[in-house]
Amino acid sequence: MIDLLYFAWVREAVGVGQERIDPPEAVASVADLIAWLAQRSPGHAAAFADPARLRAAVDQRFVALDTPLNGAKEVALFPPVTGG
Amino acid sequence: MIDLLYFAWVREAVGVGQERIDPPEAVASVADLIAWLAQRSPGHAAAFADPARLRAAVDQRFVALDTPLNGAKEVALFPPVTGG
Amino acid sequence: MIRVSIDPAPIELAVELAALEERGAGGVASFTGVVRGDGGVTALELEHYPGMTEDALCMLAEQAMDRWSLLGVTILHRVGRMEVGERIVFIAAAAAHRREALDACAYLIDRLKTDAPFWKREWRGEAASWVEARASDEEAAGKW
Amino acid sequence: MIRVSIDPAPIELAVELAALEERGAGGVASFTGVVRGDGGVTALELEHYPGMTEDALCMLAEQAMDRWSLLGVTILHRVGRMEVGERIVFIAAAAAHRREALDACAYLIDRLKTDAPFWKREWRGEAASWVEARASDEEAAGKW
Repeated sequence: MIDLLYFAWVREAVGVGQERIDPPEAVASVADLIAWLAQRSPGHAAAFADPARLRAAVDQRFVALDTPLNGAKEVALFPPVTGG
Repeated sequence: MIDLLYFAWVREAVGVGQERIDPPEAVASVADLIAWLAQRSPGHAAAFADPARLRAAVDQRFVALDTPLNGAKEVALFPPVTGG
Repeated sequence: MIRVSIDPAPIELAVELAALEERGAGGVASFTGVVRGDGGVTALELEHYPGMTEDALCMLAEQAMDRWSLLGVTILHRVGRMEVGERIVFIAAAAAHRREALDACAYLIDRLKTDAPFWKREWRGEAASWVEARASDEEAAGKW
Repeated sequence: MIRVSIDPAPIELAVELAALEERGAGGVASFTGVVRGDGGVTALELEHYPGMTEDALCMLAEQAMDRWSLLGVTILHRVGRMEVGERIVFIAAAAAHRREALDACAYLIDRLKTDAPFWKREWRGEAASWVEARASDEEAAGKW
Protein backbone atom coordinates (compact mmCIF):
# COMPACT_ATOMS: atom_id res chain seq x y z
CA MET A 1 0.00 0.00 0.00
CA ILE A 2 1.20 3.48 -0.86
CA ASP A 3 -0.09 6.72 0.63
CA LEU A 4 -0.49 9.18 -2.20
CA LEU A 5 -0.50 12.92 -1.60
CA TYR A 6 -1.53 15.53 -4.16
CA PHE A 7 -0.87 19.28 -4.00
CA ALA A 8 -1.94 22.46 -5.79
CA TRP A 9 -3.73 21.91 -9.12
CA VAL A 10 -2.97 18.18 -9.04
CA ARG A 11 -5.01 17.92 -5.83
CA GLU A 12 -7.79 20.00 -7.38
CA ALA A 13 -7.92 17.91 -10.57
CA VAL A 14 -7.97 14.57 -8.74
CA GLY A 15 -10.54 15.94 -6.30
CA VAL A 16 -8.85 14.65 -3.13
CA GLY A 17 -5.59 15.53 -1.38
CA GLN A 18 -4.76 12.03 -0.27
CA GLU A 19 -5.58 8.41 -1.11
CA ARG A 20 -4.20 4.98 -0.25
CA ILE A 21 -3.65 2.63 -3.18
CA ASP A 22 -2.12 -0.76 -3.94
CA PRO A 23 -0.69 -0.61 -7.46
CA PRO A 24 0.04 -3.81 -9.45
CA GLU A 25 3.58 -5.23 -9.52
CA ALA A 26 4.23 -3.79 -12.98
CA VAL A 27 4.14 -0.27 -11.52
CA ALA A 28 7.83 -0.06 -10.69
CA SER A 29 8.74 3.63 -10.91
CA VAL A 30 7.16 7.01 -10.15
CA ALA A 31 6.58 7.44 -13.90
CA ASP A 32 4.78 4.06 -14.02
CA LEU A 33 2.65 5.16 -11.10
CA ILE A 34 1.68 8.39 -12.86
CA ALA A 35 0.68 6.48 -16.02
CA TRP A 36 -1.32 3.98 -13.99
CA LEU A 37 -3.06 6.67 -11.91
CA ALA A 38 -4.12 8.48 -15.11
CA GLN A 39 -6.52 5.59 -15.80
CA ARG A 40 -8.37 5.74 -12.49
CA SER A 41 -10.88 8.52 -13.20
CA PRO A 42 -11.44 11.53 -15.48
CA GLY A 43 -10.03 13.69 -12.67
CA HIS A 44 -6.91 11.54 -12.42
CA ALA A 45 -6.60 11.60 -16.20
CA ALA A 46 -6.64 15.41 -16.18
CA ALA A 47 -4.07 15.58 -13.40
CA PHE A 48 -1.65 12.99 -14.78
CA ALA A 49 -1.98 13.40 -18.57
CA ASP A 50 1.31 15.30 -18.93
CA PRO A 51 4.14 14.00 -16.70
CA ALA A 52 6.39 16.86 -17.88
CA ARG A 53 4.28 19.20 -15.75
CA LEU A 54 4.67 17.04 -12.64
CA ARG A 55 7.22 16.69 -9.87
CA ALA A 56 7.38 14.03 -7.18
CA ALA A 57 8.60 13.26 -3.71
CA VAL A 58 9.09 9.73 -2.38
CA ASP A 59 9.00 9.41 1.39
CA GLN A 60 9.34 13.19 1.60
CA ARG A 61 12.40 13.57 -0.65
CA PHE A 62 12.25 15.19 -4.08
CA VAL A 63 13.01 12.58 -6.76
CA ALA A 64 13.19 12.32 -10.54
CA LEU A 65 10.21 10.62 -12.17
CA ASP A 66 12.24 7.58 -13.23
CA THR A 67 13.00 6.75 -9.59
CA PRO A 68 12.01 3.17 -8.62
CA LEU A 69 9.25 2.89 -6.05
CA ASN A 70 10.74 -0.08 -4.25
CA GLY A 71 9.14 -0.07 -0.84
CA ALA A 72 7.95 3.57 -0.92
CA LYS A 73 5.39 4.30 1.78
CA GLU A 74 4.44 7.83 0.76
CA VAL A 75 4.50 9.31 -2.73
CA ALA A 76 3.54 12.92 -3.39
CA LEU A 77 2.73 14.28 -6.85
CA PHE A 78 2.53 17.99 -7.55
CA PRO A 79 3.49 20.81 -9.93
CA PRO A 80 6.93 22.50 -9.66
CA VAL A 81 7.17 24.34 -6.33
CA THR A 82 6.54 28.09 -6.12
CA GLY A 83 7.24 29.13 -2.55
CA GLY A 84 9.08 32.14 -1.17
CA MET B 1 42.11 81.15 4.09
CA ILE B 2 41.40 77.45 4.36
CA ASP B 3 39.27 75.77 7.01
CA LEU B 4 41.10 72.66 8.14
CA LEU B 5 39.26 69.79 9.77
CA TYR B 6 40.93 66.86 11.54
CA PHE B 7 39.34 63.57 12.51
CA ALA B 8 40.11 60.51 14.64
CA TRP B 9 43.77 60.19 15.73
CA VAL B 10 44.79 63.11 13.50
CA ARG B 11 42.49 65.34 15.55
CA GLU B 12 43.87 63.91 18.79
CA ALA B 13 47.50 64.38 17.73
CA VAL B 14 47.01 67.97 16.57
CA GLY B 15 44.96 68.72 19.65
CA VAL B 16 42.13 70.55 17.89
CA GLY B 17 39.43 69.42 15.47
CA GLN B 18 39.43 72.54 13.37
CA GLU B 19 41.65 75.52 12.54
CA ARG B 20 41.70 78.27 9.94
CA ILE B 21 45.02 78.84 8.20
CA ASP B 22 46.50 80.86 5.34
CA PRO B 23 49.28 78.77 3.78
CA PRO B 24 52.00 80.37 1.61
CA GLU B 25 51.65 80.33 -2.21
CA ALA B 26 54.12 77.45 -2.51
CA VAL B 27 51.61 75.13 -0.84
CA ALA B 28 49.86 74.04 -4.02
CA SER B 29 48.56 70.52 -3.32
CA VAL B 30 47.11 68.56 -0.43
CA ALA B 31 50.50 66.83 -0.07
CA ASP B 32 52.23 70.23 0.13
CA LEU B 33 49.74 71.27 2.80
CA ILE B 34 50.48 68.15 4.86
CA ALA B 35 54.24 68.78 4.68
CA TRP B 36 53.76 72.41 5.64
CA LEU B 37 51.40 71.62 8.52
CA ALA B 38 53.92 69.13 9.95
CA GLN B 39 56.15 72.08 10.87
CA ARG B 40 53.57 74.00 12.91
CA SER B 41 53.87 72.21 16.27
CA PRO B 42 55.02 68.93 17.81
CA GLY B 43 51.36 67.78 17.69
CA HIS B 44 51.13 68.63 13.99
CA ALA B 45 54.45 66.89 13.40
CA ALA B 46 53.13 63.70 15.02
CA ALA B 47 49.90 63.84 13.01
CA PHE B 48 51.45 64.61 9.63
CA ALA B 49 54.80 62.79 9.76
CA ASP B 50 53.65 59.91 7.52
CA PRO B 51 51.40 60.97 4.62
CA ALA B 52 50.89 57.30 3.65
CA ARG B 53 48.71 56.95 6.75
CA LEU B 54 46.54 59.93 5.76
CA ARG B 55 43.53 60.51 3.57
CA ALA B 56 41.95 63.81 2.56
CA ALA B 57 38.76 65.49 1.47
CA VAL B 58 38.67 68.85 -0.33
CA ASP B 59 35.39 70.70 -0.03
CA GLN B 60 33.81 67.50 1.28
CA ARG B 61 34.95 65.20 -1.54
CA PHE B 62 37.52 62.45 -1.06
CA VAL B 63 40.65 63.27 -3.08
CA ALA B 64 44.12 61.83 -3.72
CA LEU B 65 46.92 63.61 -1.86
CA ASP B 66 48.42 65.02 -5.08
CA THR B 67 45.21 66.99 -5.77
CA PRO B 68 45.82 70.74 -6.28
CA LEU B 69 44.29 72.99 -3.65
CA ASN B 70 43.29 75.73 -6.08
CA GLY B 71 40.62 77.68 -4.31
CA ALA B 72 39.73 75.03 -1.73
CA LYS B 73 37.69 76.41 1.16
CA GLU B 74 37.64 73.34 3.37
CA VAL B 75 40.27 70.62 3.63
CA ALA B 76 39.86 67.65 5.93
CA LEU B 77 42.73 65.34 6.91
CA PHE B 78 42.14 61.99 8.57
CA PRO B 79 43.06 58.30 8.66
CA PRO B 80 41.38 55.82 6.28
CA VAL B 81 37.69 55.56 7.13
CA THR B 82 36.36 52.70 9.26
CA GLY B 83 32.58 53.06 9.40
CA GLY B 84 29.84 50.49 9.09
CA MET C 1 21.07 28.11 16.21
CA ILE C 2 18.48 27.23 13.57
CA ARG C 3 14.90 28.44 13.75
CA VAL C 4 12.40 27.23 11.15
CA SER C 5 8.69 27.89 11.24
CA ILE C 6 5.76 27.37 8.89
CA ASP C 7 2.81 29.22 10.27
CA PRO C 8 -0.43 30.89 9.17
CA ALA C 9 0.24 33.70 11.69
CA PRO C 10 1.87 36.99 10.60
CA ILE C 11 5.67 37.27 10.75
CA GLU C 12 7.05 39.62 13.42
CA LEU C 13 10.34 41.04 12.18
CA ALA C 14 11.54 42.93 15.24
CA VAL C 15 11.42 39.90 17.53
CA GLU C 16 13.12 37.65 15.00
CA LEU C 17 15.93 40.08 14.20
CA ALA C 18 16.56 40.85 17.87
CA ALA C 19 16.87 37.13 18.61
CA LEU C 20 19.59 36.79 15.96
CA GLU C 21 21.42 39.91 17.11
CA GLU C 22 21.59 38.38 20.59
CA ARG C 23 23.71 35.55 19.19
CA GLY C 24 26.70 37.90 19.45
CA ALA C 25 26.85 38.43 15.71
CA GLY C 26 28.59 41.39 14.12
CA GLY C 27 26.10 41.36 11.29
CA VAL C 28 22.60 40.16 10.53
CA ALA C 29 21.35 40.00 6.94
CA SER C 30 17.68 39.49 6.20
CA PHE C 31 15.27 39.16 3.32
CA THR C 32 11.52 39.65 3.59
CA GLY C 33 9.15 38.68 0.80
CA VAL C 34 5.94 40.70 0.62
CA VAL C 35 2.70 40.07 -1.36
CA ARG C 36 2.65 42.45 -4.35
CA GLY C 37 -0.56 43.78 -5.87
CA ASP C 38 0.73 43.61 -9.47
CA GLY C 39 -1.63 42.63 -12.26
CA GLY C 40 -4.76 42.93 -10.15
CA VAL C 41 -3.65 40.42 -7.50
CA THR C 42 -5.71 40.93 -4.32
CA ALA C 43 -4.37 38.05 -2.23
CA LEU C 44 -2.06 35.05 -2.25
CA GLU C 45 -2.73 31.60 -0.89
CA LEU C 46 0.13 29.33 0.11
CA GLU C 47 -0.20 25.57 0.28
CA HIS C 48 2.57 23.29 1.53
CA TYR C 49 3.47 19.67 2.24
CA PRO C 50 3.27 19.33 6.03
CA GLY C 51 6.14 17.31 7.45
CA MET C 52 8.31 17.55 4.37
CA THR C 53 8.38 21.35 4.36
CA GLU C 54 9.83 21.56 7.85
CA ASP C 55 12.52 19.00 6.94
CA ALA C 56 13.35 20.78 3.69
CA LEU C 57 13.79 24.13 5.44
CA CYS C 58 15.86 22.64 8.27
CA MET C 59 18.08 20.93 5.72
CA LEU C 60 18.55 24.23 3.87
CA ALA C 61 19.46 25.98 7.12
CA GLU C 62 21.96 23.22 7.96
CA GLN C 63 23.53 23.46 4.51
CA ALA C 64 24.03 27.20 5.05
CA MET C 65 25.52 26.62 8.53
CA ASP C 66 27.95 24.06 7.01
CA ARG C 67 28.95 26.34 4.16
CA TRP C 68 29.45 29.62 6.02
CA SER C 69 30.56 30.47 9.50
CA LEU C 70 27.17 31.46 10.93
CA LEU C 71 25.89 32.08 14.43
CA GLY C 72 22.25 31.65 13.52
CA VAL C 73 19.76 31.11 10.71
CA THR C 74 16.03 31.84 10.75
CA ILE C 75 13.58 30.76 8.04
CA LEU C 76 9.91 31.63 8.47
CA HIS C 77 7.25 30.96 5.84
CA ARG C 78 3.61 31.77 6.08
CA VAL C 79 0.90 29.48 4.74
CA GLY C 80 -2.77 30.08 4.05
CA ARG C 81 -4.24 33.30 2.71
CA MET C 82 -2.33 36.61 2.71
CA GLU C 83 -3.46 40.04 1.54
CA VAL C 84 -1.35 42.45 -0.53
CA GLY C 85 1.35 44.03 1.63
CA GLU C 86 1.60 41.10 4.04
CA ARG C 87 4.85 39.19 4.57
CA ILE C 88 5.12 35.74 2.96
CA VAL C 89 8.65 34.73 3.87
CA PHE C 90 11.44 35.91 6.13
CA ILE C 91 15.05 34.73 5.94
CA ALA C 92 17.84 35.92 8.19
CA ALA C 93 21.43 34.90 8.88
CA ALA C 94 23.75 36.11 11.64
CA ALA C 95 27.55 35.97 11.42
CA ALA C 96 30.63 37.60 12.87
CA HIS C 97 31.32 39.24 9.48
CA ARG C 98 29.00 40.77 6.94
CA ARG C 99 30.01 38.70 3.89
CA GLU C 100 28.93 35.40 5.46
CA ALA C 101 25.61 36.83 6.62
CA LEU C 102 24.82 38.44 3.23
CA ASP C 103 25.83 35.40 1.17
CA ALA C 104 23.96 32.95 3.38
CA CYS C 105 20.82 35.08 3.24
CA ALA C 106 20.89 35.23 -0.58
CA TYR C 107 21.61 31.49 -0.77
CA LEU C 108 18.72 30.61 1.52
CA ILE C 109 16.07 32.57 -0.37
CA ASP C 110 17.34 31.35 -3.76
CA ARG C 111 17.31 27.73 -2.65
CA LEU C 112 14.02 27.96 -0.78
CA LYS C 113 12.34 28.91 -4.07
CA THR C 114 13.24 25.54 -5.63
CA ASP C 115 13.89 23.19 -2.69
CA ALA C 116 10.87 23.60 -0.43
CA PRO C 117 7.41 22.19 -1.18
CA PHE C 118 5.23 25.30 -1.29
CA TRP C 119 2.66 26.22 -3.93
CA LYS C 120 1.31 29.66 -4.48
CA ARG C 121 -2.13 30.62 -5.76
CA GLU C 122 -2.95 34.16 -6.79
CA TRP C 123 -6.40 35.58 -6.13
CA ARG C 124 -7.86 38.37 -8.23
CA GLY C 125 -11.16 39.07 -6.51
CA GLU C 126 -13.05 35.76 -6.76
CA ALA C 127 -10.78 34.22 -9.42
CA ALA C 128 -7.80 32.07 -8.44
CA SER C 129 -4.88 30.76 -10.49
CA TRP C 130 -1.83 28.68 -9.56
CA VAL C 131 1.46 30.46 -10.07
CA GLU C 132 3.78 28.84 -12.63
CA ALA C 133 7.34 28.05 -11.59
CA ARG C 134 9.91 30.33 -13.22
CA ALA C 135 13.03 29.19 -15.06
CA SER C 136 14.88 32.17 -13.53
CA ASP C 137 14.38 30.66 -10.07
CA GLU C 138 15.95 27.39 -11.22
CA GLU C 139 18.90 29.33 -12.58
CA ALA C 140 19.35 31.37 -9.42
CA ALA C 141 19.28 28.23 -7.26
CA GLY C 142 21.68 26.44 -9.61
CA LYS C 143 24.35 29.11 -9.27
CA TRP C 144 25.15 28.19 -5.66
CA MET D 1 12.55 57.01 -1.82
CA ILE D 2 15.87 57.54 -0.09
CA ARG D 3 16.19 57.82 3.67
CA VAL D 4 19.57 58.63 5.19
CA SER D 5 20.18 59.39 8.84
CA ILE D 6 23.22 59.86 11.06
CA ASP D 7 22.07 59.88 14.62
CA PRO D 8 23.29 59.13 18.14
CA ALA D 9 19.88 57.57 18.94
CA PRO D 10 19.33 53.80 18.71
CA ILE D 11 18.17 52.32 15.39
CA GLU D 12 14.58 50.98 15.36
CA LEU D 13 14.41 48.13 12.86
CA ALA D 14 10.69 47.39 12.84
CA VAL D 15 9.67 50.93 11.90
CA GLU D 16 12.33 51.20 9.19
CA LEU D 17 11.51 47.87 7.59
CA ALA D 18 7.76 48.50 7.66
CA ALA D 19 8.28 51.85 5.91
CA LEU D 20 10.13 50.10 3.06
CA GLU D 21 7.56 47.32 2.81
CA GLU D 22 4.89 49.97 2.34
CA ARG D 23 6.61 51.04 -0.89
CA GLY D 24 4.80 48.16 -2.61
CA ALA D 25 7.97 46.10 -2.85
CA GLY D 26 7.98 42.35 -3.36
CA GLY D 27 11.18 42.07 -1.36
CA VAL D 28 13.15 43.97 1.25
CA ALA D 29 16.76 43.04 1.99
CA SER D 30 18.52 44.42 5.03
CA PHE D 31 21.85 44.34 6.80
CA THR D 32 22.35 45.32 10.43
CA GLY D 33 25.81 45.79 11.91
CA VAL D 34 26.08 45.12 15.64
CA VAL D 35 28.87 45.93 18.13
CA ARG D 36 30.76 42.71 18.88
CA GLY D 37 32.46 42.04 22.21
CA ASP D 38 35.47 40.25 20.65
CA GLY D 39 38.93 40.72 22.13
CA GLY D 40 37.68 42.42 25.27
CA VAL D 41 35.88 45.26 23.49
CA THR D 42 33.35 46.85 25.83
CA ALA D 43 32.11 49.70 23.63
CA LEU D 44 32.59 51.42 20.28
CA GLU D 45 32.72 55.12 19.59
CA LEU D 46 31.90 56.47 16.15
CA GLU D 47 33.13 59.82 14.92
CA HIS D 48 32.09 61.31 11.58
CA TYR D 49 32.48 64.34 9.33
CA PRO D 50 29.20 66.27 9.72
CA GLY D 51 27.91 67.56 6.41
CA MET D 52 30.07 65.34 4.26
CA THR D 53 28.75 62.11 5.79
CA GLU D 54 25.14 62.90 4.87
CA ASP D 55 26.19 63.75 1.30
CA ALA D 56 28.31 60.62 0.98
CA LEU D 57 25.46 58.38 2.14
CA CYS D 58 22.89 60.11 -0.09
CA MET D 59 25.25 59.72 -3.04
CA LEU D 60 25.66 56.02 -2.27
CA ALA D 61 21.89 55.58 -2.08
CA GLU D 62 21.46 57.40 -5.41
CA GLN D 63 24.11 55.22 -7.04
CA ALA D 64 22.21 52.13 -5.90
CA MET D 65 18.90 53.55 -7.17
CA ASP D 66 20.54 54.23 -10.56
CA ARG D 67 22.08 50.80 -10.81
CA TRP D 68 19.15 48.64 -9.74
CA SER D 69 15.42 48.98 -10.06
CA LEU D 70 14.64 49.89 -6.46
CA LEU D 71 11.58 51.27 -4.71
CA GLY D 72 13.46 52.51 -1.67
CA VAL D 73 16.81 52.65 0.09
CA THR D 74 17.44 53.33 3.77
CA ILE D 75 20.87 53.97 5.30
CA LEU D 76 21.10 54.66 9.02
CA HIS D 77 24.37 55.04 10.90
CA ARG D 78 24.78 55.71 14.56
CA VAL D 79 27.46 57.99 15.93
CA GLY D 80 28.79 58.46 19.45
CA ARG D 81 29.25 55.70 21.99
CA MET D 82 27.63 52.26 21.63
CA GLU D 83 27.80 49.29 23.95
CA VAL D 84 28.32 45.67 22.87
CA GLY D 85 25.14 44.30 21.25
CA GLU D 86 23.92 47.70 20.05
CA ARG D 87 23.29 48.40 16.38
CA ILE D 88 25.86 50.55 14.55
CA VAL D 89 24.51 50.57 11.03
CA PHE D 90 21.35 49.55 9.19
CA ILE D 91 21.04 49.24 5.42
CA ALA D 92 17.89 48.22 3.58
CA ALA D 93 16.74 48.12 -0.02
CA ALA D 94 13.24 47.44 -1.37
CA ALA D 95 12.54 46.17 -4.89
CA ALA D 96 9.91 44.33 -6.88
CA HIS D 97 12.23 41.31 -7.13
CA ARG D 98 14.59 39.78 -4.62
CA ARG D 99 17.80 39.90 -6.66
CA GLU D 100 17.80 43.71 -6.91
CA ALA D 101 17.08 44.12 -3.21
CA LEU D 102 19.77 41.62 -2.15
CA ASP D 103 22.45 42.98 -4.51
CA ALA D 104 21.75 46.61 -3.63
CA CYS D 105 21.94 45.85 0.09
CA ALA D 106 25.32 44.10 -0.27
CA TYR D 107 26.61 46.93 -2.48
CA LEU D 108 25.55 49.61 -0.01
CA ILE D 109 27.25 48.08 3.01
CA ASP D 110 30.42 47.26 1.05
CA ARG D 111 30.66 50.79 -0.30
CA LEU D 112 29.71 52.50 2.94
CA LYS D 113 32.79 50.90 4.54
CA THR D 114 35.14 52.78 2.19
CA ASP D 115 33.11 55.76 0.91
CA ALA D 116 31.67 57.39 4.02
CA PRO D 117 33.71 59.45 6.50
CA PHE D 118 33.27 57.53 9.76
CA TRP D 119 35.99 56.53 12.20
CA LYS D 120 35.64 53.86 14.81
CA ARG D 121 37.32 53.71 18.19
CA GLU D 122 37.24 50.58 20.32
CA TRP D 123 37.02 50.86 24.08
CA ARG D 124 38.33 48.13 26.37
CA GLY D 125 37.33 49.38 29.79
CA GLU D 126 39.17 52.70 30.12
CA ALA D 127 41.54 52.13 27.18
CA ALA D 128 40.65 53.32 23.68
CA SER D 129 42.24 52.57 20.31
CA TRP D 130 41.36 53.67 16.79
CA VAL D 131 40.37 50.82 14.48
CA GLU D 132 42.67 50.33 11.49
CA ALA D 133 41.10 50.20 8.03
CA ARG D 134 41.15 46.72 6.49
CA ALA D 135 42.45 45.85 3.03
CA SER D 136 39.59 43.35 2.72
CA ASP D 137 37.09 46.23 2.87
CA GLU D 138 38.88 47.97 -0.01
CA GLU D 139 38.71 44.76 -2.01
CA ALA D 140 35.02 44.19 -1.28
CA ALA D 141 34.17 47.77 -2.33
CA GLY D 142 36.30 47.48 -5.45
CA LYS D 143 34.40 44.45 -6.72
CA TRP D 144 31.27 46.47 -7.50
